[in-house]
Amino acid sequence: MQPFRLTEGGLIDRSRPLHFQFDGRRYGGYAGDSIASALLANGVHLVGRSFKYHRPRGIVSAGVEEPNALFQVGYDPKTEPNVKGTIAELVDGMVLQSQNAWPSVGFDLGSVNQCFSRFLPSGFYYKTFMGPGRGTKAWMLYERMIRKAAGLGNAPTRPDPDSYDKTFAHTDILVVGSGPAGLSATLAAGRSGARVLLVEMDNALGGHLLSAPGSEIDGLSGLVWVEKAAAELAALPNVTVMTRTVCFAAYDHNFFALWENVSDHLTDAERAQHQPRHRLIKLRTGQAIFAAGAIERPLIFRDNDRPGSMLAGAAETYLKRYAVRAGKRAVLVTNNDGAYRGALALNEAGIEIAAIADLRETPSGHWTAEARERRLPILAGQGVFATEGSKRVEGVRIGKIGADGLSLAGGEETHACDLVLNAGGWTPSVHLHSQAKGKLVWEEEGQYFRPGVTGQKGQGSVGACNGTFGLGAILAEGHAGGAVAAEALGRSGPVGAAPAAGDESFLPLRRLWLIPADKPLGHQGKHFVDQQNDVTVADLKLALREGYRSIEHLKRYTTTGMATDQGKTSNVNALTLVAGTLAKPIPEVGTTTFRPPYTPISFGAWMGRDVGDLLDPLRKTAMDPWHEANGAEFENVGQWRRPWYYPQAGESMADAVERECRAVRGAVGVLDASTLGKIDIQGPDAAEFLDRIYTNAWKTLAVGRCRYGLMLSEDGMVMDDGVTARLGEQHYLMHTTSGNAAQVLAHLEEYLQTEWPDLKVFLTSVTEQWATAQIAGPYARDLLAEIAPDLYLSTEALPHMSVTAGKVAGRKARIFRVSFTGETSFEVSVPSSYGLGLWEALMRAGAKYGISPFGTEAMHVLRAEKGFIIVGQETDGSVNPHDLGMDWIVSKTKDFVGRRSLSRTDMAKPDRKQLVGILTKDPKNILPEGAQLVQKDGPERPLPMLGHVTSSYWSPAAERSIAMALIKGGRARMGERLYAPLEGGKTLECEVVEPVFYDKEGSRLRG
Amino acid sequence: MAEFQRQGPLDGLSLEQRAVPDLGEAGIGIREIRYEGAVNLRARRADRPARDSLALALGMALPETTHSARREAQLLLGLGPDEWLLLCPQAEATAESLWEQLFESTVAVTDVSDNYVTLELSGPRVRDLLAKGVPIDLDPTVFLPGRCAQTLMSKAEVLLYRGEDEAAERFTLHCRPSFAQYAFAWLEDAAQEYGAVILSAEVKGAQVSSVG
Amino acid sequence: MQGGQSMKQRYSLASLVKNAFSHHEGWAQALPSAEPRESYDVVIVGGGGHGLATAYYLAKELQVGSVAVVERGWIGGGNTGRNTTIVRSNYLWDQSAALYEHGLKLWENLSHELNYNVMFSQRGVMNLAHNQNDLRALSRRINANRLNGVDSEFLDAQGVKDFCPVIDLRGNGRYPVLGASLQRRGGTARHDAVAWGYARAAAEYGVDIVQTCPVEGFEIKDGRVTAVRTARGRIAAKKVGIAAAGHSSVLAQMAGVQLPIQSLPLQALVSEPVKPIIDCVVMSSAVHAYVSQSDKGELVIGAGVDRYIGYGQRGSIPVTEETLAAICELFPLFRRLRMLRMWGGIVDTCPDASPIISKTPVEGLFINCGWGTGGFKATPGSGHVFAHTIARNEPHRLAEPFRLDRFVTGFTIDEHGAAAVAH
Amino acid sequence: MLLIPCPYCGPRPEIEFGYGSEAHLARPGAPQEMSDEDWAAYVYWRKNTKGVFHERWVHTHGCRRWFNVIRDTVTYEILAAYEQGIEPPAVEIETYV
Repeated sequence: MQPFRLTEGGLIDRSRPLHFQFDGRRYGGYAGDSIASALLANGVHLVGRSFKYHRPRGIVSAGVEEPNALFQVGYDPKTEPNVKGTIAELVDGMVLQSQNAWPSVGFDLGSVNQCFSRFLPSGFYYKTFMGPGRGTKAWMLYERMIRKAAGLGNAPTRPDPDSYDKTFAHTDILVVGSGPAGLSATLAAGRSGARVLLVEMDNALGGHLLSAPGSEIDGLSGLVWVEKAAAELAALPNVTVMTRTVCFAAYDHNFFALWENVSDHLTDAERAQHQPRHRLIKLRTGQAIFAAGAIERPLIFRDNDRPGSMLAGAAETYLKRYAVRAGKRAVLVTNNDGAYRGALALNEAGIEIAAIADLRETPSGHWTAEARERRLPILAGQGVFATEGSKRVEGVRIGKIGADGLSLAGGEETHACDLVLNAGGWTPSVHLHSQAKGKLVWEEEGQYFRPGVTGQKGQGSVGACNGTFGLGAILAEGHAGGAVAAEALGRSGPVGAAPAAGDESFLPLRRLWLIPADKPLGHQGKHFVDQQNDVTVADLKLALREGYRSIEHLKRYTTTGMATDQGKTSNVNALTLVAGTLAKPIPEVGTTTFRPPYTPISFGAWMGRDVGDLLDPLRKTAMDPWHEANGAEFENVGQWRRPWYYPQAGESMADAVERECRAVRGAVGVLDASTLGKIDIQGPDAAEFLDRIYTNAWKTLAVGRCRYGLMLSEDGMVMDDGVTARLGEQHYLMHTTSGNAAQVLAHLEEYLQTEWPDLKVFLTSVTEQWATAQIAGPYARDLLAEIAPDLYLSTEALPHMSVTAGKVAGRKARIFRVSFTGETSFEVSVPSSYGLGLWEALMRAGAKYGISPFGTEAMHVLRAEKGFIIVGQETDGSVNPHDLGMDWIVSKTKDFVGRRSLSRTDMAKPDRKQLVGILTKDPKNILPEGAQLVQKDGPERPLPMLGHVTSSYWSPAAERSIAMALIKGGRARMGERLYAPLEGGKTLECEVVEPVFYDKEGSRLRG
Repeated sequence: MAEFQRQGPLDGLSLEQRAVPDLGEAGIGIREIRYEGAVNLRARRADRPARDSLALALGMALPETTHSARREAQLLLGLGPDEWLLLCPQAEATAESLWEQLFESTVAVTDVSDNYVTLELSGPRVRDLLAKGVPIDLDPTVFLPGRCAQTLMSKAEVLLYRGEDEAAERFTLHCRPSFAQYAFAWLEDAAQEYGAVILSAEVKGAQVSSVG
Repeated sequence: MQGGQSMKQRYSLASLVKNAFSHHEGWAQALPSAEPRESYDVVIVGGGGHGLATAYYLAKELQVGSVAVVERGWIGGGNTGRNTTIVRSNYLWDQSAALYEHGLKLWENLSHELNYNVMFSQRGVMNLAHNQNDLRALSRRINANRLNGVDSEFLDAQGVKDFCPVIDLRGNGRYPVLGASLQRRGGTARHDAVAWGYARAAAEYGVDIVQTCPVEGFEIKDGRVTAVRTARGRIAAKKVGIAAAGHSSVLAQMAGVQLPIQSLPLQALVSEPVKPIIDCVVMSSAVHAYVSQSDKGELVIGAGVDRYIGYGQRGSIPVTEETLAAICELFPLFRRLRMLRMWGGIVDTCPDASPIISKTPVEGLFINCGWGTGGFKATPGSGHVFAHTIARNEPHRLAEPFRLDRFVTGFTIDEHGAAAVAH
Repeated sequence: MLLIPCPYCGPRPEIEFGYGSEAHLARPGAPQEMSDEDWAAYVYWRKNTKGVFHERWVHTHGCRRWFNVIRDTVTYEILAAYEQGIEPPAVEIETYV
């Protein structure tokens, strides 16, 4: 039983009845209903309470501009707050709750705020809540209460089970909106042969024609014409039509963001498997045609927010599209001719029109004339200045409006009614044009902004969003827009003739929106400008008095236009009020920025598939399956995951790391070094290039030998390090740190291409061509010899810092004799598809030597024992080679990137932080990495700090803790006592030492 | 000495066990191309003799960036103004032979066979699938048969190639091995709504090393 | 209209009640708007938070004579009104920590100082760590903060969950939360109110605030600035301070001063309002995401900067996508919420990610710029030390390290800090 | 998302590119002979133009080539793209304050 539903007509499917609940009560609707239309069909107008004053609120519109009809939809975790009932489609079984009301929307305790409303003018919180007392305590106490009261609906409390999607798309011509202008444009553009995408946010094509099906186009009724157009478009293979898709943001270079509602209108059962909920579409187009229509502008009168007060066009939409009567007895208040059409339609459907209060002294126009013919009661020069009733309009007060529009001229009367149709003209939806940085032009006659010069090439607006309101003109403009866009792309196919129709617009209008009442503003009742944020005319006037005069100040101070409807019905009214109050022309007051999105867009769609494992690639090496199968703990290094350590049953991390270290020092260990960056450098000028990139000299390096290199940024700070090998006369292989591989290649290419294009050098990333196992320890050579019997591995044949090529287990391999651990060490690289095989072979052959795999943690300990740095740990972009005590690697005779910066005055000061070793007084204490060191501990703050611990470990070789630190003037402090005051109050005493803790002579790694 | 079984990053997914013989009703088919050889080739743009020698050695004119050339089983992709990728069955031997022929020229020849994992994507929804992550226009009238592009697929760098067979709508996608698991997971996830099947892998190179 | 006269109206609950009974018609002008005079002792270019604060302290504490602020648009309309309102002082380097902590101390009494509620809410700021390198950097910063007298503590993963229950610690494994630093004294403030409060208070001390007055050039005689040329005429000035984030280079160029600045777009966005769900500030620099919830109920989310120079106050879509993907991953509950509004600002970034508060090669011309994404939190501190620098013609002790010539001598203060990953 | 005309690969979306800021800054030939001020100017001082700006981009995820672009930093409109090492084409200069 839907008491306000007509028995026939409308675009609903009466064969598909749906059921839903609102605030615990069950109702019925039909497929094709919006939430709002279904509620109205059941006579429900009171749908929520307002944000600040908790005033009862009803459905105002039938579209995205809706300020009031917001619902909490569904159950946790699929619940969704702030759903606009005017655009959300009714789904069978839907569960709706009103917002901002407790215990119920009918009896809401929060409505007590209305009694205090006089104390809550806009911006009141800037003036109060500061004390008592200094500091922020008092405010935070008030804030707690304010926060509880604020907010609209509730977020889910459990993770969202739905999935979302994103896609790129490309087209030649984008048409936004499928009203008469958009359809006409799409037909013309589509016929030309160009690729066209038409997007419509509604679930059906037609736009305004869905609400005004009686319009006649090319001799057909509006809806029949839409059907015919849709059929023609469907037959064109170059045209794509998408409904339930809103173009919500214009970016640069004709790039647009679209949001497709894929399945919100479906029940769980109707939804196909794996169907996402929403899809973000990132579209590039050659040309864009905006045909977004217009939004009806409300008039402002006292208590204009009472349920039952509705935009006139919305009432027409509910009637024609949804076959719903929004009331029984209506009063229309208008300042223009266009709104009469709705009144006529309502009247025809059996709704009594109690009065038409027309602000115009001499109402005229196409529809006005028809209303006269039909003998509707027109009250010329009169306006509704107040509503009466409590939770629903019960009547309106109508009076004569003075010629100045600022006061009543008597004749006040009360008219009983349950529906007020509010009509203040139309505002073009210029959002996309404006987002794309197009200019706006103020149109005096219709009192609206319309698009001026576009901000980007290949864009245009047609139809109502361009300020064109007669149907015939709209169709013609749309057609021309489509044809022009096609032509701009060089599409010459015939575009056909423009559709024809009559040309009535909503004009003429009287330029009056704030209807004067019988009491001064703010003295009785409220005149709302922004219903959702509870901003009144008095609030705006107060803000202006207080000096918040820029329209942006006014918005921010009063919050007008900042609600979830983004000011679609309030912004122009606010502007008009400001201009009137300041006695300035509107263009001088300015317009507010149209910020994207056009309508709120789910975060889920922005996320799309970039969730879980797909958030960011996790890069794995060829040997990774072995690490995983053998219980490695991993750490993430940039995008790579690397084995951190390999715990055996019952082992702690410290145990495992110690065991791995001992294996390397005493037997043999193997590390997966595949993640190290590898750059293949070829060409006759390769050595010269390396000379310019690295701090040290390269031309002298013999073929078959390796050299350690340090690379600086142009500011003289250490950027990367690594070993580079000379593979041939004109052929080098550079190793970089794992995390910096891409950055280093980019750095090299930048200098090569932009600074030294004359150098004949080619760079190729081969990081992933090779998988690398680092074999380290006293038995490293024996182990390698087993799987590479053909290789000469003696120190004479392959000394420390040399390279050879050969076969390892039958495959082409490269063997580098380098060491980062201080032990005899070989890095064996094979093509990466053989990496796992190599690793497994090493583990098998190494069993008899007591082999252990070792992870990054043991590697860190081993290198720290030797005093080797790790870029990114001992350095942080503020450390130069001198600071690291690495002057030995800095050439004094050639230029290289960053050299000049090293001689700046602050770069060589003795009090710069320098790398030193640190030993705790108690060898068992391990300093936390990141601990700060001071000369003298004390309670004062700030306490002067000398520097921080960069690396710190338990050293199995030294059998004590060891650390490295960057300390002010560190090298001059050898032997000094320092202190590390730790979190929790403990302070560790320590001593500054040389940063080498093991095999200072380096005999082991050369052995 | 034991043999080395070659391993790819997708081997842990047991794709062969899931493989079906043909596309059937599915919207997407994903096939791994295993162990195709690849050789990266470089010659400076201004170095006319080097380019001529390279073209001569290859027996193909050097294609412009994003274009390709084919000679029997060898496919040459234009990666940049001075860079090409030769896809071929015997990369190591081919690279060595090219190197010998071009010894006098200022070129670079680098065997990068293991630098890529290759997937072949087919099926009626293949463009829709790729569009979810690839930002360039793949419309059949824009991305023509035989064209290639180095671009992104979501967060992975890919080299995309559209097969010469216009009707087949087949794309090959090359990515770095360490990104292969990500790329595959991404493709499977994105393809779910179209229905995706795994097709039997095509093996283009040796699976096992010769015994030492 | 001259501000000043009727301004001595104190804001309090009592004044609110009193005005309620006169329909709020008795409120005095809070935001003054002055016509420019012919000359001032000091002209501040830029009517954002930093410029207004500078003028306020110049007039209130330093008695420099006449002061004007000239603003090309409306006050607070640049980055002051476009940021994500985070206030904290837990910076790594001593110099930065001292500067921002100075600011934080001023924040704590700012509402009282200005008699304008700037809503500074010390709800706590967490910086998340997602890997070992993050943890190491966190520990270093926390230790430095503590010894510098900046409150800072380490939270392990469970501590993070306790402090902010809606975080998904696992981040589905890809970005697990391993710990966080927490500065309890950090929080958020109402950004617009800061500009308005400083403007109202500065005007009380006689500062002229001139809006819609773009600067077109400077007059420089014998290496000394003598006047500012504006669209509303010439204004003679003994000293000029530039605090015009987003246009620092453009203005400096007019005086022939070169800067190491790049102006990049920075995007931010808010969700629709919902009931309280997150009661602190969460920052993750690894995934470029910053989130808090405003008193109105909107989630306020900051993104990373776009990489290219842009004066268009707008950025590109990938930045937003990446930020929201990270947010949805850390907070899976947020996926069903909706973005209400997004916008861009222009941030002036220095190569070392630290600001410049400095004299310039032009005598009498001072510059305050290069705050990158971190300017809002510094507003009171920045204004305070800049005012001293201008008034005394020598750098304030805390501003000294942030001089322009540090790029010549090499004393850069690299707050990118231990962000690098290697090995 | 900007559409950047790579001189080699054609127009491609911004996400494929890296940014290199001011173009036509040649690295000095003899840095050691420069004053600290001149060196700082090379390393740090940047034009940061509001308006028509000559800048460098690199096709990071494409052909990896660097090239120059003339772009209006206010409208973001790209007026020209050209290869490294050649003179910039003439374009109309829009100025902003």
